[in-house]
Amino acid sequence: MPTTATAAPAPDPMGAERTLMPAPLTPETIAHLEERARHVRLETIRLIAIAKVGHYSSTFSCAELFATLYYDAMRLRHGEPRWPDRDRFLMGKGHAAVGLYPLLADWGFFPKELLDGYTRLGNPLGDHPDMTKVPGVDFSSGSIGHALSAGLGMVMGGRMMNRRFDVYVMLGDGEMQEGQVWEAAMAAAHQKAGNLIAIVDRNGYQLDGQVDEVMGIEPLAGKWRAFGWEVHEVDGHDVAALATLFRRLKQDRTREKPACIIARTLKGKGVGYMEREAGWHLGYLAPEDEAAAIAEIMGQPASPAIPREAAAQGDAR
Amino acid sequence: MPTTATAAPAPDPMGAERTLMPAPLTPETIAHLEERARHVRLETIRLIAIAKVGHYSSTFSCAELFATLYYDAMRLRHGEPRWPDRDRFLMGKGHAAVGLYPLLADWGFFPKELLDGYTRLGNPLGDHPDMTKVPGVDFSSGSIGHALSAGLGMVMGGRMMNRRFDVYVMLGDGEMQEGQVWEAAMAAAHQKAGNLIAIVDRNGYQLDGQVDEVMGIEPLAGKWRAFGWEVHEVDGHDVAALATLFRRLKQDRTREKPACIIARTLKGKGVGYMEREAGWHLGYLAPEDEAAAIAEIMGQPASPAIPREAAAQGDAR
Amino acid sequence: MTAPMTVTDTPTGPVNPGSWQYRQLNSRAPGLSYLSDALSALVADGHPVMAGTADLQYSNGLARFAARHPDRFVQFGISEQNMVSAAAGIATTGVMPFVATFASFLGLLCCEQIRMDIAYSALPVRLIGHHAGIALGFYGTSHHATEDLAIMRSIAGLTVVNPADGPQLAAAIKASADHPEPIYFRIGRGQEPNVYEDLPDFQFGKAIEHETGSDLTVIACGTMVHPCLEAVRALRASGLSVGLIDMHTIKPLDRDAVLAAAERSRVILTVEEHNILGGLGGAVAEVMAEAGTKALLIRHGIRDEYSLIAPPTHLYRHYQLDAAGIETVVRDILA
Amino acid sequence: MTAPMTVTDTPTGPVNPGSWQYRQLNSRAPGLSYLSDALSALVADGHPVMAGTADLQYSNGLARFAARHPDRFVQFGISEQNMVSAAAGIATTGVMPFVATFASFLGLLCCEQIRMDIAYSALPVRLIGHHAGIALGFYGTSHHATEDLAIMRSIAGLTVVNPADGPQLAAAIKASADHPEPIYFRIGRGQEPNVYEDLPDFQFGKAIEHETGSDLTVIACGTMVHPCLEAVRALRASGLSVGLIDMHTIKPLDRDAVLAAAERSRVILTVEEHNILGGLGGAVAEVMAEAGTKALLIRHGIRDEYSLIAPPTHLYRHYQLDAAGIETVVRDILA
Ligand SMILES: Cc1ncc(C[n+]2csc(CCOP(=O)(O)OP(=O)(O)O)c2C)c(N)n1
Ligand SMILES: Cc1ncc(C[n+]2csc(CCOP(=O)(O)OP(=O)(O)O)c2C)c(N)n1
Ligand SMILES: [Mg+2]
Ligand SMILES: [Mg+2]
Repeated sequence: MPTTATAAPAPDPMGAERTLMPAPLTPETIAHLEERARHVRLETIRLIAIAKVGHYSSTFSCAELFATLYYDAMRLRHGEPRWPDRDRFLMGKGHAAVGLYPLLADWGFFPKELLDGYTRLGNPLGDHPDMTKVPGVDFSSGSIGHALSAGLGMVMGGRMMNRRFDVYVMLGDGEMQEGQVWEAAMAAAHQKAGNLIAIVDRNGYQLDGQVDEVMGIEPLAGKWRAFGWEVHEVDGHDVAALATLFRRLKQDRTREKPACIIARTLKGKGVGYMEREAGWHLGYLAPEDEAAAIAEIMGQPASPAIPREAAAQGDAR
Repeated sequence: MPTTATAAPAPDPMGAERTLMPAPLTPETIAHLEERARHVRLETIRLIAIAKVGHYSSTFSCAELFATLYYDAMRLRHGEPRWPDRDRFLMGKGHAAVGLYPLLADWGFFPKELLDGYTRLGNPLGDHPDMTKVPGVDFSSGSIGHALSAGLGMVMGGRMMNRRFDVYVMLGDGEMQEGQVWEAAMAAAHQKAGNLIAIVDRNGYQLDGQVDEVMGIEPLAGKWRAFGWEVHEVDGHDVAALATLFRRLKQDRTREKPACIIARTLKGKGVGYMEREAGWHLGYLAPEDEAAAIAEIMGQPASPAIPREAAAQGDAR
Repeated sequence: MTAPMTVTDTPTGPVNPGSWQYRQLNSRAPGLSYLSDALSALVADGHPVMAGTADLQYSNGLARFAARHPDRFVQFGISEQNMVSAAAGIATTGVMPFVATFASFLGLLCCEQIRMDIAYSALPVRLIGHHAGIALGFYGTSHHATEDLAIMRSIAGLTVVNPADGPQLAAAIKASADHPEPIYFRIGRGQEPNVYEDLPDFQFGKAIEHETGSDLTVIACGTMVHPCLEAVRALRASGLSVGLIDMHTIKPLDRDAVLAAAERSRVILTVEEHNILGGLGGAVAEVMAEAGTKALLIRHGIRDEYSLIAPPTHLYRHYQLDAAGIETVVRDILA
Repeated sequence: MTAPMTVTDTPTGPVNPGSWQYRQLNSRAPGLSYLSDALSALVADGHPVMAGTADLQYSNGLARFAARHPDRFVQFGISEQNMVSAAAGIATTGVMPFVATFASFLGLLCCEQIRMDIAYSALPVRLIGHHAGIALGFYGTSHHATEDLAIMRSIAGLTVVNPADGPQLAAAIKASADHPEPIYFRIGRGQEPNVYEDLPDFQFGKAIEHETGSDLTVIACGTMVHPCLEAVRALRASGLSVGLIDMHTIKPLDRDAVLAAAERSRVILTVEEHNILGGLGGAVAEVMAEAGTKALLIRHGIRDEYSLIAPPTHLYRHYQLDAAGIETVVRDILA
């Protein structure tokens, strides 16, 4: 399995799963997680440049979540995407999968070269994650609202098979409008699915605009509590806070209630205008704008791009 | 339109709609509503005897709700089932329609003779209410979970047509498990559907047993509140309490929040063993047992029925 | 709070044997036992079976399985879509889930979850849509399913089976242990007379030929096989050369059986408790039109309309879906 | 709380004209305007129109209608089933609701609500399933709809229309003002080249014959009409006698058009951006098999499988659903 070099140290080189007794959260770990979140953003930009259209801002809002889950919280084995005792990860907001693929490649679940063919005919990596095509994807998505049910099913199946793993399900805040989410929430509490962890990427926006305007979902914590969940609210861009919370939840083996993490995030986090313009849910950056966005993510002062002729019409169609 | 005599005085003989300024809730009104609730139960028994199978207990739990809505709360016009400004009534728990039909007949929406052919080939009256077949049925149901959405749609359509009517939607407590109910609940609060009134028949049982065991729904009031509704809890068999609450809600024209009434009821109310046996969601009473049930509903001491040969096999198949 | 304090399962009320309540359904619909018993047999054979329903354990008889294997039974309450997606999640852990509810709610309400989470994801979930067709009589359209075959058939990667009776269902479930694809089983209400003896041969996609004939071949599925068998016997007794095929697997369809019958008979008559559009009749039409067979197709079933309500046997009579009706239909065709 | 304080619609970021974001979709997919403009025309004619969508107002272009008629527009958020049932409720008050979302979510996720609340209830709701077929390319199966025609066709009382382009959609919407039945409109992604000039004649259930031919007649619908037209022109130019029918109404199907074509041509080739099971091909098969036509049917489309992912034009090429591919398919048949 080719392992093209990346800036990040390869995870768990011995192929061992993560220990349940976490190491202290050192400044190095924090820096590493932050670097991995940047990696998610940069790869997102790189891959969308291939697709010529994509969900930058939805992925940017959960970059720290991806990083913390895949490089700190989850129990995984390098190169073993089907290890039966692995923790599971599902995405209700499957349209952010472009940020997940680089991490799965990093874990040795598939060759990194596949990333270069993102969305091209014959390549397994599409806008939404596909478990039948992509090793490491625990469940397919794209139709918003199914993931929490599927995650609950994994908990129940695991129970019958006498396996103990945690199931993380990342949901969009717009996704809270799908009724099936509440069916699953009710059922998970009823089933005492203590190892089910829902994470709501509370970035405030959905496709048509601000969530509160499109279809208000507040009080969100109140809803989850009324559906029998333990609720945690956290800054979704603070990797230290996230890692601490995930570690705490993982160590608590007595919990009977499923846990919901409401992660307050910025949609488009990292690229100023994406944070401020509602339309960036879907879009495309021509090369010059892409370069400026990369610079901004890398922490360089954003120099305004100079107007230029339109880039050649993309090949997204 | 034939108007066969019933024990009850015909509603609004002048054909006028109900006034918005309610008369005081007199002992006569209360007695009338109680009598109408008994009428619902007796007619339910009579009609199910024709069908040879039916939902006795689901109907008994909401007999007082039916009576109070149709003989006190709702603004209707005798003989005019399609009057555009009428209040609307929808049933998520459509399987209790057998108790509604006699009231619709009473309002002159269709000839009472139709009741005698309940569920027979060619007759419009089935186990679930059907708006395409039965005048006075405002919306068809049978698939649990749609009614609140449809009721919300009526509010929105009424708004566009500049009509002001109230929309009452009666839901089962098992129905709370359907996700679409929560989609509609969220949307109704978002749309400030103040003239939408949901009534949950909190009888504690669904098909497979106790709601709390099948799939717990508590804290129910907390859920509705977290979804942006005003919540009222009431004894669903106390017609005075019900009528007072409905009148109060109707007079409050400033309310922006939709209102949810959690009506605490007994499934099977009125027939002792139905109140105590979970299996009575669906069933059939042979004539002797039927007579005993009627006696019990009429307040006569329930004399234990004498074991007898099986009644002729019903014609429900 | 007026909620009852003690509620019992033991009948305390009616004593007249003509009276009954829901929990006694199993004894009133003997066909209901086959599902639970077939699943128990799989468990006995060491298969990682799990069963679930959405507040209908007495209607589908899974109460029987639940009583035997409480640890393998999941009650989902009235949330069918959650059940179907959760079944997919369950299947990813190596368990083989069987989930059952009324065909109208399974095949229609959960159509998208079935496509995405089960068929597309190629997970070995078994879906049991019971009381299909117009079996729920006066419960009305919400409880009828005369579209589910067409819908399930349009979904790639799904095997669609419509057993004729309990024994065939049991045989199909047994065979499903080695079947790699997800399966939609469409069954009746457990009151159908049996066509087969216990555990008949069953092969997915292989139709069963009961009779051959040159005038007309009936191709039937599910609950219609029994009345068709009766009708065909009567027709043959009166000298007509009428064949009968039990097309229990709607997808993949047994093309060879269709083509052989179309070679042999002047007329193919499909009979299904389903809309004549898109279901068995539609599937047979596709094979015949593409093969350019000489035989003529006639589709019998629900004629793209919503059924009246009435007790089911009355409806079968009304829609000529009982033995007498089917016999008349054939005689009219051959007249 | 890190939520942004001010968010704007006005682009402040990229200045390169090659960059774009979602709200600019309308200008990038000119076909998107037809829907909104046709609805506005109905409003102008005094019809009680209301439009709604489920968090996709830019994808279907209804943002344009919403801007013009904010009081007639409802945003349902991501709750498609609530939208469909609510549309039924809206229709009971005398309003004519048009609700739009991706065809995969409308035709599949809301299948049961459509049957019960709309088709069975016979309410004049208009359902707009957009980006049907494989038009959403690399968004994958969840966003593809290659089953919706089969599903909607199985539902009694529903008219199913698959316009070829924006002008025909507009004409169909105009005609729908007097159409008593609920309608499912299946449309593309707004980037299809136009087949028709503005507001062509439109009659529900009346196919449009573009060309007649004795060797083969193509019967196409929706997005496939344009590439079929190109292919047929090329085939005719090379001397083959090939006809073309735009079967815009899948239900009720224009039987006469099918039978006339089957009388005239040796082969009928159906072309659809849909599973070849149960959709246009299935509907045509039913007519041909029951009529016992001499012509042979061949169905072209998605062959009962899940599409690969790729940009849509790449997929059309791959599945021979572009003009060149269709031309090849016909030549291979006639070779
Ligand atoms: C069932 C369903 N309906 C509609 C869509 C189309 N869609 C894709 S992303 C999106 C908005 C999602 O918003 P949110 O859940 O807040 O996710 P975010 O991208 O903001 O994290 C919508 C409506 C879908 N994928 N699935
Ligand atoms: C969508 C759907 N699923 C299942 C059913 C079958 N069903 C009919 S009644 C019932 C139980 C209803 O319980 P509840 O809502 O508590 O109503 P109650 O009769 O107790 O008032 C069920 C599951 C249905 N009608 N609709
Ligand atoms: Mg969001
Ligand atoms: Mg109840």
